[in-house]
Formats: sequence, C-alpha cells, structure tokens
Amino acid sequence: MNIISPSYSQDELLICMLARELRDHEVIGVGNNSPVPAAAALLAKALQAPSAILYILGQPGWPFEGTGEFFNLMQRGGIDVFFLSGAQIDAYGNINLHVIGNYNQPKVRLPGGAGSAIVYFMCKRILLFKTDHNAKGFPEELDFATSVSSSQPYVHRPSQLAGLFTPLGIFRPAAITKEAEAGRLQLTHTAPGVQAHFVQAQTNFDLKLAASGEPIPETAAPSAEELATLRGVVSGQLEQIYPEFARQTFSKV
Amino acid sequence: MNIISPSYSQDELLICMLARELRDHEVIGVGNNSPVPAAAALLAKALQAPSAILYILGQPGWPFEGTGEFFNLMQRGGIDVFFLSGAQIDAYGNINLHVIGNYNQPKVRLPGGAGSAIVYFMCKRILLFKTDHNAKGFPEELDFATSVSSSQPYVHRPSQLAGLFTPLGIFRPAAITKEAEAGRLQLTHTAPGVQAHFVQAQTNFDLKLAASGEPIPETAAPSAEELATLRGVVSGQLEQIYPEFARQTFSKV
Amino acid sequence: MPSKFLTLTEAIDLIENGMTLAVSGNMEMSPMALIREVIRAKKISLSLVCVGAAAINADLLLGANCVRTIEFSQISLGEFGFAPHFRRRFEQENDSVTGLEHACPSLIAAITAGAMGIPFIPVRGLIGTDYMSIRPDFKQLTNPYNAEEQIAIVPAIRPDVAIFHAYQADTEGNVLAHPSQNNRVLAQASERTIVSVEQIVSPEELKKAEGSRIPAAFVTAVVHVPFGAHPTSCPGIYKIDNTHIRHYLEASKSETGFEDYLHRYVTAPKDHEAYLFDAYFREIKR
Amino acid sequence: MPSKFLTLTEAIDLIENGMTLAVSGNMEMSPMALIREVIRAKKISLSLVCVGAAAINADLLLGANCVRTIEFSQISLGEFGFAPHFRRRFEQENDSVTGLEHACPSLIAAITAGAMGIPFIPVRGLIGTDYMSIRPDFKQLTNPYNAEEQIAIVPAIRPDVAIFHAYQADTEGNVLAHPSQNNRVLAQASERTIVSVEQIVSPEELKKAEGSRIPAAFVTAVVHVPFGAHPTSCPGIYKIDNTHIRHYLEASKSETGFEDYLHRYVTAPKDHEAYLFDAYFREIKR
Repeated sequence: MNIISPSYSQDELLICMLARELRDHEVIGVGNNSPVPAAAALLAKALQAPSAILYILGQPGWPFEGTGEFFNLMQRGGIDVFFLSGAQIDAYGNINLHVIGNYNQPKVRLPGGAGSAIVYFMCKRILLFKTDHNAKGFPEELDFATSVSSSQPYVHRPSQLAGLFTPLGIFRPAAITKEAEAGRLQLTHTAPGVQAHFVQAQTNFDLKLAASGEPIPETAAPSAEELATLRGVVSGQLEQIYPEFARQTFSKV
Repeated sequence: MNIISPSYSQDELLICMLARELRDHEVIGVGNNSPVPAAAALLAKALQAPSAILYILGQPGWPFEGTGEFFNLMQRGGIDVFFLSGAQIDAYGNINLHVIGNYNQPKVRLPGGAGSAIVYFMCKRILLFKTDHNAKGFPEELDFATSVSSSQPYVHRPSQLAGLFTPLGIFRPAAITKEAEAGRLQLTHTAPGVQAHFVQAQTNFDLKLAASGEPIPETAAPSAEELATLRGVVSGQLEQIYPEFARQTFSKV
Repeated sequence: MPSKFLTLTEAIDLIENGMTLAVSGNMEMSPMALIREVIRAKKISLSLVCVGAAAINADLLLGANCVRTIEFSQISLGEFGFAPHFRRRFEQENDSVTGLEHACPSLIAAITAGAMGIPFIPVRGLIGTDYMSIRPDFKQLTNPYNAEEQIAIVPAIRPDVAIFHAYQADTEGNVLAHPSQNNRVLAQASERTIVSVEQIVSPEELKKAEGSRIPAAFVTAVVHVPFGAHPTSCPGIYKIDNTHIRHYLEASKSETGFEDYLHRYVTAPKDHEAYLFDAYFREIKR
Repeated sequence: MPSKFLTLTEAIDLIENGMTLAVSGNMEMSPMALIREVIRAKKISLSLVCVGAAAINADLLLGANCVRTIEFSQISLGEFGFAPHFRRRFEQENDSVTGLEHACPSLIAAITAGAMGIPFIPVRGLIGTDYMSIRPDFKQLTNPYNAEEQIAIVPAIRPDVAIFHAYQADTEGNVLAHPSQNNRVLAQASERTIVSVEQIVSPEELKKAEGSRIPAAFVTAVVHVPFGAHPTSCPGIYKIDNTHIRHYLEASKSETGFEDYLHRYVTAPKDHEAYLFDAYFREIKR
C-alpha cells in the first residue's frame, strides 16, 4: 500500500513536511475539508511552535462570529500562514478547484474554490499541498484558474507562495532574480527514497531538472518524535474535527 | 414659566403631539440625546401602539451589537419612524446641527450631526421636532446643511418627512401637487392657545399664512389619560435612560 | 403581534416558488428538517444561496429539483467526498440549474453588504482569477483612494428567506446558534428568517448559554424541531449519522434509488417524528 | 507569548505620539482612567477617532491638548449640554485641532470597512448634505449595478490603537463589554486594542455573563481598573458622577480653572486609587 516506507504513511510524511514549515508565534489558519493541514498545524504547535495561534475551521471553541469575522481578520492581514490545495496545480502554483475539462460542461465538477481566491492573496505565507501526486494533477495549463500565485502590481497582495508539498517532494518558487523562471516551481527536495526523475515522471509540467544539474537532496523522514506526537496527542485533537480521517490515518499504523 | 397653560408643560405637549403620530406595529427608532422623542415613543407604546417595537439608544436590554447593527437595520429599511431635530430648521425641513455662523470659524459650534445625514434618507417616516420655538431657529437659509429633507431622483431615498412639531404648532410639507410649494412646510395646527400670526412672529421663514386664508385649527391639548400615563409609567421608564430630564420634566408638575 | 412559534408547515409556507432562499450549515448544523419540508411542499425554481461551504443541505435540494439557480462557494459532503447531485447536475448537458460561484470570504462579504443595506462591497483578491470571467457582476474598480490600485467589488445578497438550524430559542424568539455558521449576519441580510431549534428555553437560560446569539429582532419564525439537523451533526448534542449519509450516497447513484430515498425519508413520513423513526432514531441518540 | 495583563502605564506606553487613537464611550462607559493616563504620559498630536457619539472622553483629551485631528459624529456632554473644550477649540480662530466629521452610521461603516480589510465602503444618505463639501474624501459614485443611482463611499478607518472600558475580562483575555459601544468591530479594525475592565473573572464566569463579547484574538492588552469609567457611568455597576461633571464644567470655564482640574485629577494623583479618593470616592459608590 505504501510506496515510500513501511514505517509511516504518505499522509504522515506530508503532515510532517508541512508542520516543519510553521514557526512559533505565527497565526496559522486552516480551511474546511483540510485534515492534512489541520494535523500539520497541531503537530507544529505540539513541537516547535507552542505559541502559534491556530484557527482551524470546525474546531471546538471557535472564537469568531461565523466564518465572516475570520475572513475579515484574514483580509486585513491578520493570518500569517494558510494552506491551499488544488485538483490541478500548475508550474507557477496557480490552482484549480473547480472543474476538470470545460467549465460549462465539465468532465468532473469539483466542489469549488472555497476561500482560495482571496486567501491566496491575503495570507502572508501560503503553503500549497497535494495529498496525491499524479501527473494529471500537475498540468502545464489549468482547466480553470480558481486562484493564482501572483498578481499585477495594481492588486493588493501581501502574500507569498512558500512552497508546494506533496508525498513526492518539496517545490519552491524560483527566486525573482532568475528572470525567465521567476516564480516557477523547482523541486528542492524529494521525499525519502524518491528520485527526481520519478517525480518528473509523475508531473506533467516541466521541472527543468537538467537545467540545474545539481543533485536534489531528500527531505528528512518523519522522526520518531514527530510520529509519536502525531499518532498520540495530535490524533486525539484531530478526531474532534476530522473523526474519519483521524481514524483512517493514525489507527492502522 | 409656562406660556401655554398651567396644567402641562411645553415639553409635555410636544411629547403628546409626537406620540399621536406613532402607529401600532411600527418599528420606532430614537437617537441619542433625545429625551422628548424617547418619551413620545414610550407614551405611544403605552397607549395606542402596544405592538410597536421601540429601539431607544441608551435603553436597557439593547439587542444589537453596538449601534452598528442598529444603523445597518436602518440602512436596509428596517426602521419605520425616526425623530430628528435641528438647531436651525428651514422652510423645507432641512436641518443644521453643526454650527451657527461660518463652518470654519463658527459663532457657535454645535455638537454635530449624529446620524441625521443618513437617518433622514432611510427611515420611512421622519418626525422633525424642536423643543424651543424661536425665530432664529427657523431661518430662510441654513448656516450648514447637516441633513436634507429631499433628494435628487438618483439618490436612494425611501423616506418622507411626516411633519415638524414644536411647542407652537404642527407643520406639514406641502403636497407634491402644488408645484411651487412642493415640500415647503405649512402650519396645519397651532398649539392650544396659540394664534397663527404669533407662530409667524416666532419663525423667520415665511409661513405664507395669507396664501391659504383658511383659519388654522388648534391641536388637542394633552388629555388627562396622556398626562397621567406620561407622568406615571412613561416617566418611570424614561428615568432609566434620561434621569435628569425625567426628574425635571415630570416631577415638578 | 403574530406568534413567532410556527410548525414546520406554517414556516415553510412563508417561502414562495421562485424566491431567493438562503441556507447555512454543511455536514454540521444544516436545517435538514426545514429542507425536507421545502421538498415535501414542492417548492420550485428557488434561487438558493449557500452561506459558507455547503453540503447535503444544498445537494438534497438540488437532487429534489427545487432549485433554479444556486450561489455557492463550495459544495461537498465533507469527509464523505463529492456531493452527488451537485456533481451530476453540473456535469450534465443542458441542466436546468445555473451556478453562481463565489469565494467564501466574498460570499460572506456580499451577505454583509445585504445586512448593511448597501448595494455592493469591495473585497480583496479575485482579480486575475477566473471568477472574474464567470461572474460578470464581479467588477474591477480603480480604488478611489489610490489610483494605482484595482479592487474587486461584488453585489450585495439580500435573500427573501433564510433558513437555519440552531441550538435554542427562548420564549421571546431570541436564538442561540453555532458560532461558525454566519447566521447572525444572514438573519440581518434576509427579509425573513426561519430558525429550527433543538430546544425552547426561558430568556434567563438563553442568556447563560454559550454560542452565537441572534436577537429576536432578526428572527421571523422559530420552529421547535429536536434532531432538526439530522443526518448532519449538531455539535455537542448529536453526531453526524454516518450510516444515513452512506445510505444517501448509495441511493443517489441511480434515479430510482434516489426516488426511493425521497419517498422514504421526505414524502412518506407523516411528520418529523416519523422521519426520525425511519432514519434510525436509535443510532443518532448515541 | 507576552502577558495581556498590563498596568495603566504599560498599556499607555503602546501609544506613540502622532498615532491614530480610537476611543469609544460617551457619558456611559468612557475609558476615563486610560484617558487620564494618556494625558499624564503627555501624549501629543494624536489623531483621535470617536467611535459613536462622544462626550467627556473626547472633550478632556481636547482640553488637555493631546489631539491634532479628531474624527467624530457628535460631541456633547449628554444631559449636561455642550462639551466645553470641543466647543472652545472649534470656535477659536486658528486653533491647532482639525475636525473630520462623519454621520454616526457612516463612521461605524468606515470602522467596519477597517475591520474587513477593505479600503472603502458605500453608505446611504450623505449626498446633498454639506458633509460632501467638508469631507472631500467622501466620494459620490455611480452605483456600478444601477447606472441611475449615485451613492456615497467613505474611506476605511484603521486606528493604530483603540481604547475602551468594559465590564470584565477573563484570565485568557476575552472581554465582556457594554452592548451599545461598537467595541467588537472597533477591536477588529484597530492594530492594537487596550481594554480597561472592572473585573477579572474565570473563563467559565465570563461565558455566563450577558453583554457584548470580544474574543481575546482581538484584544492586545487588558488593564484591571475598577471604576475606570469614572466620572462617566458603568451601567449596572455605578452611575454617572453628576457632582464631578458639574465640577468639570465649572473648571472648564477658565484656563486656570481647567489647569487646576488637570492637576488635581490627572497629574497630581499618584495612581488611579489616589484619583478615586480625590474624586469623591464615597459618592460614586451609591
């Protein structure tokens, strides 16, 4: 079942990769239908970010009036980190949560964009993730642009894409200095045991691996501490929000 | 002290005149620093309008979050009646709550417009009132237009001025049909014991009394029931919001 | 003043065909008893507004053919995946349902504008996304306070009727709702607001309870419907009925399966109690 | 995380000269202890925003020369009539204070826009009044959804610091405030929010209390200051101190009278307790 290692699942690796990105004292938001980021935020808080403030949609003790006050906080720059995903993610981190195929008569109608068309612009650091990494999920061109990773200078956009995280690796937007590639996602780490050419084979957009030439390091596997925390305290907390996910992800290991 | 009658005060008469305008089932709003309208609303509720809903700024048990939710209700048309006043009121019911004299260096700086510049446009029926009736308070031209009684057709304005009420009489805007006079305030009733020419002498804008020729009727004096209710139950309720006013107005009679 | 306390049937009588009906809730706190009554009363051509991410609340109304247009930000069955009728109707050629898509924050902003009595409201983001092409009524303006900035505006939403499920109402019609459902602003934006509640309590009790408070001033009708969110959850009182949701998904796979579902759970039960009995009453009491 | 529970001095240290300072309250619930500390700390050139009709809160700051610009909708001492320093400074030639006038509803709308992170917001009314000439930043737009309608917009207000007085804070920094003061939206609009409270209670107690709740997420600092609204009232706990207000009005009639007042009640008392003793402690306990 598990292509990476028998000792942890792909979801667990992804959760750890995301959790490591989070910093102490940050205000971290997690949207709806997002068990993996919710677990990552809880894991970070249990480990390196005890003073982080987490707002997880669906959490018990929601302090805001509706989601409205939370989105207002987000619109005025009060959320430091947010997680987004896409059924399709392109080479620049633009995302599609709407349709596969033509918008007016799609092959697959997806649930819709939720908050991403505003969140992507307004949270300081955006962590893109995708729980499955198949070639079709990473096209050169999206069928629909639910949200975009960059904007014209005339659009207020205090946010930045921090990276894309999948079970196969970590991708970072190219530095602004490299003219032609500015903002294009580059594979910076592979998952443990995964080779770069395998990632390219699973990715329809061009990772331009040849261009860099340097060998691509592996990201660290989940540590014993991370796994114990995840399967212990985090699983218990997550169960209150995502009972099905918590049961399926952590119970069978 | 009392120029009209020894049995009731000018404030009491004004409160009764305003209260009689209010209808059962109406949603009635009263702004801040407005003891006379507050008393009128409470009196109407105690008499002919038991099912009226009163929102009196400063009342105990305020149901809204701040004044904001109340103003929102008002902006979307949820308040049927509101009371406004002015340091100056002109012949069309435009009001000045800002300054006597020049705005930039006024002779008298008044407290300011409060909600009137929006309320006047958005509540269905506006009852203008003035607790003192002196000539200078009713000029042909205002020193500052804090709010206006009518608007161009391109401005959303579901409201109408129902009338002006003072200790000397009742004034109604002329019907739209009489071209030249449309909206101009006409004296329709004098206070008991007050003659029309006395009202004109106390009013700087032209009441055009000669034009109508018809004799102007007196409005009814406060009835025994009105006065008993006002000095009893209403005074008690008003004391919670306007202790000074309630004491001074009702205790000494 | 007429009583605010109505039966399910009386409450749904306030909704007319073709009206704009707003509904909150998702796999938590959906007003399912009210929604089943809408279907039972054969309401059609509704313009549905889903306040926040929607789920089986919208999906059931779409499946039962009550909806002509639907304004939403996301529709799925949460941990149970795709919403079957939403998906079917939006994938099908020449379907009669029109979708109007919003981002969650802009949808709540549009409802806030409705609550404020203003015709439109600026929102962040959106510019450069495909929302701007599928929503020609989302407009791009030059910020009048900063000529170098473009900003999106969206039109206000003012539903004719809002329906939602809440924990309690007191005898004066004040309501205690779940804090994450935007019901307070929704109630203000809507001409009429119908609330189903688990419990009727005294004003003193309601004042002491914890949650989002909605003053009676914003509430048109209260319907006392214990388990009124079933099969979605009412956090702290009952959990989501997984068995029922799986049954719903299974039934929704075929036209006849869904017809059977509607018959069994919506049209056949003589009232909400009869529905509950059929819908595995014992299970939801866990 | 640093503690939210500060002393008066520590809290007012968060305010820098020249900042935009928002204050709520009027003859009820004005944060007078915080305001006296602002004066004691000699803060100057503040851009004061009065949230809702203001009173002695704004008047005292104007009298003590802390204010450069003041945004407001109305300033008076309620049943005590004109606000003396407001009136004097606005009637005086070449005074250093600039006034920015709003209607109450548009002022709250502007603060709501600040809380929503948007640069401006439409409001009803205003067009045709003289506000449109004294506020060139109030603009008239064609409604993009109705070419035949003109509508006013006002710019968002985002204060650097907000100060207000409330009933209680719990040990986690959640606050219970008076329901008619717009403090919840003010706290959201402001970069930092300082709240003085009558009482510190447990989270359980706060949940049961009645009033406007402000989550700790919107609160920067809490200062425990019993009688912190004196001489204004704290409805349900203490009434307005009529004697003190009359004394304030009398003292404000002359420059030396007001200097004496400031010395006696603001600069001389070593702390809030000393102030209270001098300000007729026994009387306000009625």
